Amino acid sequence: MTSVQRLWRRSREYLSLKAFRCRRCGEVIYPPKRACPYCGSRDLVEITLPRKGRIITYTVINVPIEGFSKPTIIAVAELGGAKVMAQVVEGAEHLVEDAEVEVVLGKVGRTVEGLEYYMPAFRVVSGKDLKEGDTD
Amino acid sequence: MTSVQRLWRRSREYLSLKAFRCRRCGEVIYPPKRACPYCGSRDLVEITLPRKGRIITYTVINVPIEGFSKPTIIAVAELGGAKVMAQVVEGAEHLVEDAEVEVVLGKVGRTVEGLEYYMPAFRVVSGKDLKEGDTD
Amino acid sequence: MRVAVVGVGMTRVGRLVGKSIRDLAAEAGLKAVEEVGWEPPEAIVVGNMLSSLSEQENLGALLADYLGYRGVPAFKVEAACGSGGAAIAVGYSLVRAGLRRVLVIGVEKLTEAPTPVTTRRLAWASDADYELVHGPSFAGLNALLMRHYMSKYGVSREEMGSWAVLMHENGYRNPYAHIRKRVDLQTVINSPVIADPIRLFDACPISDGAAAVYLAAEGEARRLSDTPVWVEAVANATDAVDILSRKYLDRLEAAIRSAREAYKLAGIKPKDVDVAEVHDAYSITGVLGVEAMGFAEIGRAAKLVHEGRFAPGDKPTINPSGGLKSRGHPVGATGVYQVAEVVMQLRGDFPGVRVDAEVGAAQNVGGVGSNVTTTILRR
Amino acid sequence: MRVAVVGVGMTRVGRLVGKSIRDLAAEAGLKAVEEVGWEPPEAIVVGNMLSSLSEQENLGALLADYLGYRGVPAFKVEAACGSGGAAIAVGYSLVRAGLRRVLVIGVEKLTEAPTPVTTRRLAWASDADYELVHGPSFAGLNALLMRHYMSKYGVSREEMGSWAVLMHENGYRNPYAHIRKRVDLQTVINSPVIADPIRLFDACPISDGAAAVYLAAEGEARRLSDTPVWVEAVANATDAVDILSRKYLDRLEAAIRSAREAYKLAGIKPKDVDVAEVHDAYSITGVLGVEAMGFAEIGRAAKLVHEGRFAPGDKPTINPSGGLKSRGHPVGATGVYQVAEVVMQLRGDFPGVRVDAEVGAAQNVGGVGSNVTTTILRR
Ligand SMILES: [Zn+2]
Ligand SMILES: [Zn+2]
Repeated sequence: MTSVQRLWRRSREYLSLKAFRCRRCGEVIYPPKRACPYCGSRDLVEITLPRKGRIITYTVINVPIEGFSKPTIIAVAELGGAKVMAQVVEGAEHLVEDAEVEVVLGKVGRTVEGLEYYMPAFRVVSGKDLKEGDTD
Repeated sequence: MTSVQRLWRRSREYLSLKAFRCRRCGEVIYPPKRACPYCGSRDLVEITLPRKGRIITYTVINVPIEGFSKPTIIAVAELGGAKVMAQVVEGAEHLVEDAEVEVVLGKVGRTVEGLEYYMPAFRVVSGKDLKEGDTD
Repeated sequence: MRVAVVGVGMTRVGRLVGKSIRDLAAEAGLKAVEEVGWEPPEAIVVGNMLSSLSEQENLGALLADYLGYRGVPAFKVEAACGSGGAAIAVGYSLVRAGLRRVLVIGVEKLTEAPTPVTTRRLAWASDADYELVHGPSFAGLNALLMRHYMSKYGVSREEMGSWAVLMHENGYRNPYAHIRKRVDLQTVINSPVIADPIRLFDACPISDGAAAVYLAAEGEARRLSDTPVWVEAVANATDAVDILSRKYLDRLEAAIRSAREAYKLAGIKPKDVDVAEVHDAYSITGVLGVEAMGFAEIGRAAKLVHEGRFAPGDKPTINPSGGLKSRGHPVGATGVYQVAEVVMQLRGDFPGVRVDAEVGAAQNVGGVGSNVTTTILRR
Repeated sequence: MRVAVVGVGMTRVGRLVGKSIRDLAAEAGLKAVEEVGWEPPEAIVVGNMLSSLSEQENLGALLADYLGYRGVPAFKVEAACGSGGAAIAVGYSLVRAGLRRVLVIGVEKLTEAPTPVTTRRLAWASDADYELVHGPSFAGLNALLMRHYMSKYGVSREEMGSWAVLMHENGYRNPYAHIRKRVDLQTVINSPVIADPIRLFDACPISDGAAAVYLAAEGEARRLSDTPVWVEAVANATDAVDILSRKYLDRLEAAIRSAREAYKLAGIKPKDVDVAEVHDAYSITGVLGVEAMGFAEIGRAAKLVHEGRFAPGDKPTINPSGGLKSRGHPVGATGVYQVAEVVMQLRGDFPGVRVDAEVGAAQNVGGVGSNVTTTILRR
């Protein structure tokens, strides 16, 4: 199970959606790596991903793994050139490919110690039966 | 942690102290193997080890692993030509190399489900400050 | 230095409650050694991912001793669900480096723990820091690819469902298979949703099992066997463990790279393959696997299966074993099952659907396509 | 085909809370690649036992990609505490089988879980069905050997305690060491009892760390390095995982067998070794390790250490790194640390106690002597 230590270690980068940009080829690198997987350069600069983007793909998991509940809704969204995975914690009823999402903080699972923990998660703001601007 | 399934699977052989004897070289093979580690023969016959023997070596563990309590007293005893490992659950105050032991059933640890489980264990019947026949 | 497979062994795949990890490995391993007249191996390589479920690491030494080969070099190789293929790659290299006889055993005991524990551990094949922490099951990760693929290439539910129908049709005849029953398309596409769009019949079962292949250097191979099967190539390749940093979500780059390298080493083309075992942990994995092997263009494999391609009689025949879907998926053993099955096809003694084959291929995929080994075999 | 070490790297060993398993591996691995002018490896072999503590299997693909070598063949090799040595054995075979450049990374992150969890997992190196089920910690298993050895050979508490004193004297000067402090004999023999007769100072700490060695084929080695260190032999051997079915509890047969084979392959004798890193997970392991290497007769090693042998200036000098006792024991990384340390001794750039050496040896022990790799290196 996820340890508090693991969450703590990466908390800053999780919360700030840390990524890299390759200075040679310009690609966005997420999750962070020690070199650009696309051109091999080690000349990378840290960037912060935008908090809005669009769903590329998603799944509704009915057989959750230990530490998570049913259903676990997972999406991959494109945020400023990066593909980011997170749970969908709001607006799941509007979830569809290409839906617009924003990153919020969501209670996603439990640690090995049994504590609930928060992670960046998605809120669907424009999608199935929703026009942009419908919420808030 | 030890699963109930694992204990169940080997329960008969644990309880009966199952071992093998090599038909070619005569050695006792314990724990059971698919071939004789001493001469390579696969011609083995199942035997039951005697329930009395002598301590070869032992340890008193003050930093127990998950599922066990402090102290965990572990001994290796020679039983009919085999070296057998088990907890010392009675007479530990008389424990010494070459002490005589007999195999009893002892509550030794907890399974992954949190259940206490029983295993063959040692009772010291002759050892430090004990003459043979002192007990029972 | 040519290398051959001179012996194989396997257990039935299934929920084998009465058998421990060492029992399974011994049954498969000793069968392979028996096939070479009990000639002892010089080293043992064990493919395994989750012996942690049995609280047993150090499987190399454990099995060497348990099988009767105390002392020989032995260790475990792990590459998630691709552990078996990676173990074969290592065993093959040991022979190429000078050993004469190497036993490769793939073994997995998955049913030792409750399902949510096992499924979490299977997800250890994903990126713990950037994927697992959010909670996707391994099925969920593959579901992400499946939705994207179906949407991008306009593949229907029926087309994807045909994969399972073909697998069960083949696996029904395999005495080693985990799930030996035929299913029809309606059953597949109406089965319960595990991780949308993956349904129960899109997914392999959780299996126990072990398989073994005995590898030998050329001279030794001719001495030990009248029917050596030659290993023409073993090519391992990797990709990002996370699916996020990959350029494409509609293909498995490591599988493509591994297949290309294997074909190059073997000096053959996809059209030369008579029989192939591909890694269909899910329908989508099978489909992407077939495309990576060059048997179909990207976006076409499910449609071709739906049209009746790759069934017994076609070239290549794919997964006569029933694949992971029907034979089952004892994770670290699967790659070794596949090679053993192809070897039996080439020798002509596979006890299920039989393919008259000269050239065979096995593709073992770890993670969501992050560690792939392709093996080419020739009669 | 000669094989050389052309680059090494390592992290400080310790309780490295801020660093994940991939951070550690990258720090060590990239340092080794930097030493060869950033020439990319053709394959990556990872030695690791308990990445399960980080919920991360599939380390081969993960690290290949994370370090910047997406696509190259990569997998994990496991042999309990001997995983690092086994990984080197596999890497060496890959080069002997035809690859030109192979990066071997040993990595372990043990401090991710509470101590009773970690100690239980370390005991996965023992026999789960016939040992672990009764509850011995790994220290407890070694304590069984220690009591027997001391009793059989009349070795005193002071003699056994001298091991730790020597190790800390050496490790004190090693900037990579986990525990950099000198200790006196009284401190050792009065330290708290962990598993009688093993006391705190008889035992290695629970450590995180990573080390790497970059292996190259001969031609490549001369191109990539002005100071290649030649791998004269790598010999792996196994024993029963359980200590029960062994003939003797006063020696490590696999270590003896592995050392003999290594000496034979290298064409040398124990007396030719100038510097050795032996595997002292506990004082008793160190003592049995020294005897297995042929540096002392059985029953004599602790007495010799007590008399002042094996210290800097003696031949062989043993564990100038401080050994597992002081440098620390990041389990699956330890075998790679040892080889990297011996390489630095032979190159003359080890930053701690330095030995003027021509021939070096590294001995990595998995389990209670069940999986042992001995490596011989020459300047
Ligand atoms: Zn770039
Ligand atoms: Zn015998």
